[in-house]
Amino acid sequence: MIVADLELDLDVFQGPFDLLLALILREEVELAEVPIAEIIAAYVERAYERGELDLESASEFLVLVAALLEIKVRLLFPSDEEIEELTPEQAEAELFARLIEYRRFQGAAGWLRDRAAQTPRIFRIGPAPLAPPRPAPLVLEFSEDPWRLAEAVDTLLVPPPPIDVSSVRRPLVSVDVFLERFRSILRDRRGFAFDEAVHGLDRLSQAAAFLAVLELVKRGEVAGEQAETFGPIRVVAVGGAEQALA
Amino acid sequence: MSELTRSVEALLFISTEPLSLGELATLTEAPPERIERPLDALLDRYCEERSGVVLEKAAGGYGFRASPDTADVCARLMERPPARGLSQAALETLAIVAYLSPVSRPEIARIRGVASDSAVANLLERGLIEDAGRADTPGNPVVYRTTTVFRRTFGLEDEEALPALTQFELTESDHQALRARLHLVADQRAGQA
Amino acid sequence: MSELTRSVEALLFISTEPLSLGELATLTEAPPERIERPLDALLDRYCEERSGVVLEKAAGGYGFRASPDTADVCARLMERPPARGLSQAALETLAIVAYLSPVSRPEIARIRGVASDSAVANLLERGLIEDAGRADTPGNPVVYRTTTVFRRTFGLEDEEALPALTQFELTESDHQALRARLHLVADQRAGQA
Repeated sequence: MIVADLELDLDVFQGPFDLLLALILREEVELAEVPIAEIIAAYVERAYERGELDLESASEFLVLVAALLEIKVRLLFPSDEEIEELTPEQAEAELFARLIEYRRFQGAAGWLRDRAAQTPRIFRIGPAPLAPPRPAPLVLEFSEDPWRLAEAVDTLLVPPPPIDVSSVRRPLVSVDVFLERFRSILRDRRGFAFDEAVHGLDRLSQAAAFLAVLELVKRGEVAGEQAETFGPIRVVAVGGAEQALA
Repeated sequence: MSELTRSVEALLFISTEPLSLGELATLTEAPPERIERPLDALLDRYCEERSGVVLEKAAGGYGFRASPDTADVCARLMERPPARGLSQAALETLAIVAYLSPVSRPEIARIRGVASDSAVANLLERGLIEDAGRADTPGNPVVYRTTTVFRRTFGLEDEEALPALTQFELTESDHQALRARLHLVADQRAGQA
Repeated sequence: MSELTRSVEALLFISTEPLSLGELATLTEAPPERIERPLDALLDRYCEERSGVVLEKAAGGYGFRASPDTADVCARLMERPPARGLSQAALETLAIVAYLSPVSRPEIARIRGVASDSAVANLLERGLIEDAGRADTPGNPVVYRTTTVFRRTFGLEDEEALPALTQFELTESDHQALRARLHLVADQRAGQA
C-alpha cells in the first residue's frame, strides 16, 4: 500500500494523505487541528482490509506520522512542564482521566444537538425593521478610567513565553533544504533517481526528502516515474525540455 | 387588549434582546406584578397553536421566535442560522465553552485532544460564543463565553438551565469498557516492542 | 390560520428589513398571488385596534412596527443607556484604536489575534469610535478613530493625553513604532497558537 494514496475523511480535511501533507507544509491546514489518531486508524483499517502490511510502506508511514506527532506536540504544549516523563501507569491514569473528561463534554454536545433538533429556534438577530432610530449616545463624562486603556495595550505588548525545544532529540529536518537541493539538481539534469538522491540519509531526512518531492509534484515542477510497484522512483522535471531550449 | 398589554407586546417586538419582567415593568412604569397578566395574555396569543410566532422565556427574559413548523422557511432568511449544520467539533467546543466559561483555546484543545481553532472561529461567526477578555496565564490567551444568541437558540432561561455535567458521567460499565480498550492498546504495544 | 399565513407572519417577525411580496413568495415557495390572502389576514390581525404590533406596508415591502400609541414606551427602550459597561474585548479594541488611530478592522483582528467585528460594532454604536475614511492597504478597509464622546467619557483632553504605557516608551509623535511592536508580539503569539 502506498502511503500517499491513503484516503482520509477528517473534520479538517478530506482527501489523500499526501495532499494533506502538502497542505500542512504550505500552512493551508493547521497541523494542530489534524487528529493524528484518526489518520493512524484509517491506515490500520486500510492495511487490514488488504490483508497485508508491507514493511517498507509501514515504516515510511511511521516516520511521517512520528514527525507530524512530535511537531504537533510542540505546537499544542509550548511549555515543557506538560510533558514530563511519566511511568506507564501514570500515563495510563492520565489518559484515562482525560478520556473520561472528554466523554462528558461529548455527552453535553449530544444534548445540545438533540435540543436544537427537537425545537428549532429561529429569532430575529438585529434591530426591528421599522423601529424608531436610536438617539445620539448618552455621554457620561469621566465615567471610564483612561488607565484601563494603557493596561489593555500593555497586555498586548507582553511577548509570549518562548517555546522550549531543547528536548527535541533529533534536529528537525527542513523540507526546504531538499526543495532547494532537488531544484538545483534539476537545473543541470532532466531527472534523478530518488533512491540515489537520499542514499545514506537517516529515515527522518528521507521522509523530508519525500515530502519535498511531493511538494514539487504539487507545484507542477516535477513528475514522478515508477515503472513497477516498489520499483525505483525517478523524479523528472516538468517542462525540462523547454527550459533547456530557453 | 389593554394598553399595558399593547405596550408590553410592542416592547418585546422591537427589543433586540429578551426583556425580563423587571425591565418590562421599568419601561412601562408599572409595578412588576401588574406585568404578569399582560404577559399571560401574550403567551396565550403567541402560542404554537394560534400563531406562526411564539413568545417564550429564554436568556433571562421573554422574546419572540418563529414557531418550529415555520423554522425551515425562516432559516432561508438568514445567511447562517446559529444552530444549523454545526459539526461534531463545533458542538463539543460549544459544550466546553458553555460549561467552563470563561475558557481559552488552549484549554479547549487540551480537553478535545486537537486544536479547535476553526470550530471556535465558526462559533464566533455564528454569534454563539464571544470573546470575554484575556486569561492571566502566560501568553494571555483570549477567553470565550456563550452569548444571548446561544441561550435563545437552545431555549435556555439562563446559564443554570444547562443540565448538570455529572448527568453525562459514564456508567460503571462504560468505565470498564474504556479501561479494557486502553489495556488492549497497551498490551498490543508491549507485544510489539 | 393557514400554514402559509403562519410562515409569512414568522418571516415578517424575524426579518430585520421589510419584505416585499416577491421576497415572501420566494421564501415560502408560493406563487406571489397566493401571498395576498395571508397578508390580508395578517393586516387584519395586526391592526391598531387589536394589537401593540402593527403590520404596515412601507417602502420596500411589508413590516411590523410598534403601534403609534406605544411610541413613548418604545422610545424609552431605545434611549436606555447600554446595560453593561465595556466588555474586555471592547476595551481592548478601543485601546488599540486610541493608541494607533487610524486603524482598520483587519489590523485590530491581527493585533488581538481574534476577529473583533462585534467589538467594533459595539463601540460604533456607543459612539466611542467612528469611521475615518479608508486605508490605502489592499482591499481598502475602513479605518477608525476615537470620537469626542470617547474623550469626554475617559476625561481626555486630546489624543496626546493618553496614559503612558509601562511596556513601551511613547516618545514618537507618530505611532508607527508602537504599531510595529504590537504586530511583532501578535505574530509571535500566533506562531505558537
